[in-house]
Amino acid sequence: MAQLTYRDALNQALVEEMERDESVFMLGEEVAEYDGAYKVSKGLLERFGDKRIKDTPISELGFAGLGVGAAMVGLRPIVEFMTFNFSILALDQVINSASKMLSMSGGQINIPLVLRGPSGAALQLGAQHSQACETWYLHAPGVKVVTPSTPADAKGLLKSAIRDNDPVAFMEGELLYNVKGEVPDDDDFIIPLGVADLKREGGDVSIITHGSMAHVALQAAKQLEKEGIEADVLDLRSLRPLDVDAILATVAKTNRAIYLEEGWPYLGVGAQIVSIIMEEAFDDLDAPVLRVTQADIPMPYNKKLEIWAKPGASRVVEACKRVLYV
Amino acid sequence: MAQLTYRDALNQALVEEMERDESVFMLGEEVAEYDGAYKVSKGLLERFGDKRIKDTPISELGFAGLGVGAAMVGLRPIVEFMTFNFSILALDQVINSASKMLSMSGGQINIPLVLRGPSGAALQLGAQHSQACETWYLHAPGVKVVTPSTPADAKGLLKSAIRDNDPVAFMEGELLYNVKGEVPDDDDFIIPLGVADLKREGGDVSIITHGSMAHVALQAAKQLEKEGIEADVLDLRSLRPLDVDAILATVAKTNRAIYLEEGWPYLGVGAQIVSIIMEEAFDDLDAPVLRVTQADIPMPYNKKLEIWAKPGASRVVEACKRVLYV
Amino acid sequence: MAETETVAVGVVDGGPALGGFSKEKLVEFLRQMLLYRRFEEKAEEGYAIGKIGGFCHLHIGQEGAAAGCILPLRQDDYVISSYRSHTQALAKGLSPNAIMAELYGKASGTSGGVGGSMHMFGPDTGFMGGHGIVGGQAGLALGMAWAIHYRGGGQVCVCFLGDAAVNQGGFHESMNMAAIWGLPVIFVVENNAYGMGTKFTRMSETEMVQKAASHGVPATVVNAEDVLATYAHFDGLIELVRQGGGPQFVDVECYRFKGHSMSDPVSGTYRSKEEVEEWTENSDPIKYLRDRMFSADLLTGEELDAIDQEVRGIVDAAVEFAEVAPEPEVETLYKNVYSEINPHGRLFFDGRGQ
Amino acid sequence: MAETETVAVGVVDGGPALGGFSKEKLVEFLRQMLLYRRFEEKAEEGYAIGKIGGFCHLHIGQEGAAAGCILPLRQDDYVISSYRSHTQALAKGLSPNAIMAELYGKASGTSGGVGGSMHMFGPDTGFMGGHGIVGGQAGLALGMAWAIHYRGGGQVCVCFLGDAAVNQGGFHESMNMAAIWGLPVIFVVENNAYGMGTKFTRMSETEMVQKAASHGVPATVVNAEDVLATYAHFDGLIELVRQGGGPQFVDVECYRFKGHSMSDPVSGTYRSKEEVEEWTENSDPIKYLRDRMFSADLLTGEELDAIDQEVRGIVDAAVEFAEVAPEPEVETLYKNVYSEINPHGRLFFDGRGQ
Ligand SMILES: Cc1ncc(C[n+]2csc(CCOP(=O)(O)OP(=O)(O)O)c2C)c(N)n1
Ligand SMILES: Cc1ncc(C[n+]2csc(CCOP(=O)(O)OP(=O)(O)O)c2C)c(N)n1
Ligand SMILES: [Mg+2]
Ligand SMILES: [Mg+2]
Repeated sequence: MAQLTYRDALNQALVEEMERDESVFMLGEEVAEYDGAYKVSKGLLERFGDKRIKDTPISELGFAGLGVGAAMVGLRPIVEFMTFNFSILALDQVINSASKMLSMSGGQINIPLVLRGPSGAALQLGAQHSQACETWYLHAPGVKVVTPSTPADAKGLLKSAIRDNDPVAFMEGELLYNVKGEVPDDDDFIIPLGVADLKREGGDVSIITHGSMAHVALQAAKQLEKEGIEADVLDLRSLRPLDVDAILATVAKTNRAIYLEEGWPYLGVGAQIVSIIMEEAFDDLDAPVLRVTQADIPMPYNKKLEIWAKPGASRVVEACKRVLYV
Repeated sequence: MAQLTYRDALNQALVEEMERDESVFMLGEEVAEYDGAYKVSKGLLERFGDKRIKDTPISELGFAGLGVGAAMVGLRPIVEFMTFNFSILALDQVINSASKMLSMSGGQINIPLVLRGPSGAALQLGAQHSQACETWYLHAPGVKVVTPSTPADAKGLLKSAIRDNDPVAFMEGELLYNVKGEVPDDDDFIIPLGVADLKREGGDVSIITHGSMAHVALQAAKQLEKEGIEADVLDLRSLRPLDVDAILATVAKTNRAIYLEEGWPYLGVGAQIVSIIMEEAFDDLDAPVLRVTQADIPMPYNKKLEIWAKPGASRVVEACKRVLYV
Repeated sequence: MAETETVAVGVVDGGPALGGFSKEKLVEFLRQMLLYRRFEEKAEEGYAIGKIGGFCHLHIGQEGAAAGCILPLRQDDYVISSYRSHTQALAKGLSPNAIMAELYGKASGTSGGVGGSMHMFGPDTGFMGGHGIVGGQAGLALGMAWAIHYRGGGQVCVCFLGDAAVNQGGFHESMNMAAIWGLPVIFVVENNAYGMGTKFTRMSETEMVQKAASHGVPATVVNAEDVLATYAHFDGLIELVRQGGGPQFVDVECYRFKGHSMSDPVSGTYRSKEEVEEWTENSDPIKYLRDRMFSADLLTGEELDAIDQEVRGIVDAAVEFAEVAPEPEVETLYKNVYSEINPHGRLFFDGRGQ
Repeated sequence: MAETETVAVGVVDGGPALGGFSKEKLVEFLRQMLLYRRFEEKAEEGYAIGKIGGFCHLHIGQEGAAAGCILPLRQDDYVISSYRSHTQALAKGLSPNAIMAELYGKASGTSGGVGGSMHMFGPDTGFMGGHGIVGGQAGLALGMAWAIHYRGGGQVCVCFLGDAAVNQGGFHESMNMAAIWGLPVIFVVENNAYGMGTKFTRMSETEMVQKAASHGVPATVVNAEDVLATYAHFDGLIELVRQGGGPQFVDVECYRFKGHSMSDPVSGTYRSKEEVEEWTENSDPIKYLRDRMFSADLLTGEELDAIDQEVRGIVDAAVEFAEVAPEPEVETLYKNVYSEINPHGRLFFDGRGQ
């Protein structure tokens, strides 16, 4: 196994899938000549030429529409949003075209499309550039949503997403690109969508999470360990399809759970997970399931306030203790 | 008290508030010469002239931006979306401008803006025209969301929304415009945002809901009554601010609750309500809180399928019985 | 009203002709437009008696556009349109039966009864749908044109839009990208002068061809009352685009004889009865062609009747087909949300689709 | 490079002048642009040492635009801009102290330390913010211009955009509405030829003035290397707009001497070192004015040094102010999400803001 950064793992996935299938191409702002704003597409222009890696104007709605249209007739476009914050401009084509096309057409036209880019806050980018965008993509049926937390997950899941025949919103962590980890060398290493990953085992409490927060969850679990509390850390990896079995299994084991996420609380992902646990595992619960989220405010620029507003390990520890009544 | 349709109640609210405050104006597609696609603005052009009631081109993003910009410098715009389905095109100006302006500017620039129009399914309009749009507007802090179910609520809440100093998404029921009800004659009749309305009292089970589904909830309650089951029907009326006290009170009384809504389940409003009950009233619950929602599919055109896909009274009755274990 | 001068009487392939078209071709144009007209009339009827529901937008009066623009296309060319698309679907070769069945919400409809009037699809014939968000199809057309360009085929993509759609930002973004990448797409505005109750000229200071041209997309105007001129115009443009000439924009002038949708009165607040009557009388593309053919002795009253009988028969049969066609099953709904049900994880969250 | 011919030496108000401007005015232009330059240099320094974070976009090289366009405005006129807006905020009268404090994230900053470089606000001076979504401010400017029109005041709204923003659909929608309603807004593109690493000409087949004009908005070009020409141009346009002449569009040519933001190298993948050097050497608006004033005997080396000393003093003081300014309090965050906390119901759902 190779040690790779999350960025390079994504890059490998792109290269391998573009080699594998000529109908795969990628477009977006600065993806070609500039190698990508976050350098995820480094070297692709040289390797694949400017038909398969295409720089676009700043026209999110238009080029997302291009992706959907190209997918309607059988190509497998990858649309990079420089960050998902800007994709709100394109949401109409996601919600009203991509997610409904197969259904509206009576099953005739599927949309094998990947929409990818960083989502969530980086460092001090302020209110308009620091949003976790899962909710916008999860509410309407017809789109799949994937949020890898490690280099291996990034590679294995991106390859799955590209091969998937439906629209997949693939949300990367803006702060994860430099994170390193082991990635299997196998050219055909893929991770199926819909399988959660128990990133740590412990029997006392379940920390369920997704995306970059998996790292915060593991930090919190370490702190809890010092106090003799063993936490399961369940990284959902894919939010639709959602590994409900894995959620129910960890809850059945620990009887106490919290949901940790990067975004806002009102209709954050955790609200759905809590509801599922309520509906399907009520009797397993020894305590209410609590949520740890971003503060319910637009992200502030000031460094200290930003740290305060983001969900950190100490708040996770605190929530775990609350559901353990200690 | 006068018997008014929901449409006329909204019309009265508009007239009264425009009379009251010169800084109030309304724009949108077909609002002026055509009296509004759903005739909510009937007669306003004649009464207020074409500066205060303005027809726009089909440019949702642009004219929503106009609303936000005009509000930045002190006007009180009302932006009509012909339906909220089309407002996804404008969502960027709602999420990235309106909801964050006060915060980003350090408290200097507030946005007294109303975004209104019908939301949710009417009859056989198919996938792109039949969406309940609450979730898109609720996730980000900075916007208020109001969903009146009766003519009186429509009038009283719209007047409050117009006087409110923050952005308010005011979602009307496309199928409610012809519904009649008593509306107080008082020119200054207003209903404050954030107060739920217990539309029916009963001690056995709580049906919590909002918007047009309040009528379905009342129907279900009638059916339950025949079987000797008495339901509280709590109409939230406003989803942000949210009357959490009223939710907790009905749950404390009945110990059993369901959430009924028009939209999809994954991160539908109910997910948040269930989470709040989980977090704050876990010990009150004798059964899990269940949700009744639209089928998790794009809305079909076919009449029978559409009826099947929409949440109806019989499914509410069934859910109530499930939480009552009968 | 179209200029009559554009239609020259002459001889083609040894036979009498009009505007360079043989009698056979002329009859086909007439037959097509009559089929569209009769079909839409039946749809109107079906709506009136409650067999058809939802929003239903007719093409009556605008038949010259679909015929003139789509008939010169190849089967493997793509056409995409708005919620107003019955006649375009017919022109591109979808069966009247399937279209009517779709209006009736039946399983044998073009979209299995799930799409309705606004969402007809026939990918096998290159008809890529009926779309309900004004201007949304411009982005999709861009993508289909991109795919043609990407694969190097000689296909063309035609995107129908209403006149009001040129005020949508996404339209401009799409025009710009089509221009910079030289994509094989023709943006066709069926310019019926109104977007619902709003006259185009109230919402634009300039002509729409100016806006298109400003992105570097060559833009022309044609009047669809004259299907011959319209056909000839598109025939030329399509060839140009097919040869790699890049995108085109066409402002196709026409007039909608009916209300915007079935719930909108034909005349009233935004246009007078007189205005509608004037257009209906004097700018009917079917009458226009019929009269030209009569004067050129290329059509007799009997021939016309026979054609009309034939298309009426087709439309009646479509109604019969739709009447008896089966309703779609609930189960199909969940099959058509995702094409790929991943082996792991849950995709539906209502407890009904598992 | 600007044409030197546009600057004519002459006499104004009895004194020597250049391009019709008195010495006093010329010194003010020079002083302003030097202030912008020194301010941005300090911001660059502050970023390098970690006092400033996030994205930080500088105006170095583009000073002629803010000076030429904003100085002719009245205090009650509105200016709105993108994430690249430090010098526009300075020009509109925000204090250097508050701007620097904002960059430092301090409570005395223009936005209480919550906005940062991209979100400066000064409604008291008519500076309506720094906005981060490319093109988003066009819609907001439209609304402010609407408000002016609605109230009947004689104000003007100026909307700064980058060249890449003209490819956003919302920009076109806004231009169209400004045109049909004749609103008092000037869309000003600071055309530095690149949107991040993308040259404008790669993403547009046509000149941007063509696109603006296609909506019915009169469109002109001016070169901001020459602040005098730029000022004169805007002074005239602003008056025109103020008198009710409707919207205007101006393509203001300039060049960015630094990287797109602090994380983008000055040259490299998308432009060569030579290109940047050529522009920096030969198209610096400050050098340009300085040299013209020297040649016209309207400035001495000592005078220039004195001005530079003065503005350096202002900027140093701003840094000192920012250094010692207090950090914002957590409590203010929740106060500024809603201006009206309704007496009933809950607005925040994280359990921390109640
Ligand atoms: C984005 C969006 N906004 C509004 C509507 C509602 N609407 C449907 S059709 C229409 C008028 C469109 O007019 P035009 O483009 O001229 O096409 P026509 O109906 O005349 O064929 C409007 C406003 C919509 N479907 N989509
Ligand atoms: C909608 C949107 N898409 C993408 C971005 C990322 N982005 C920030 S600045 C920029 C380039 C803008 O260039 P231009 O408009 O020329 O302005 P300049 O930076 O040159 O002043 C991009 C792509 C964004 N902020 N908003
Ligand atoms: Mg029209
Ligand atoms: Mg630029």
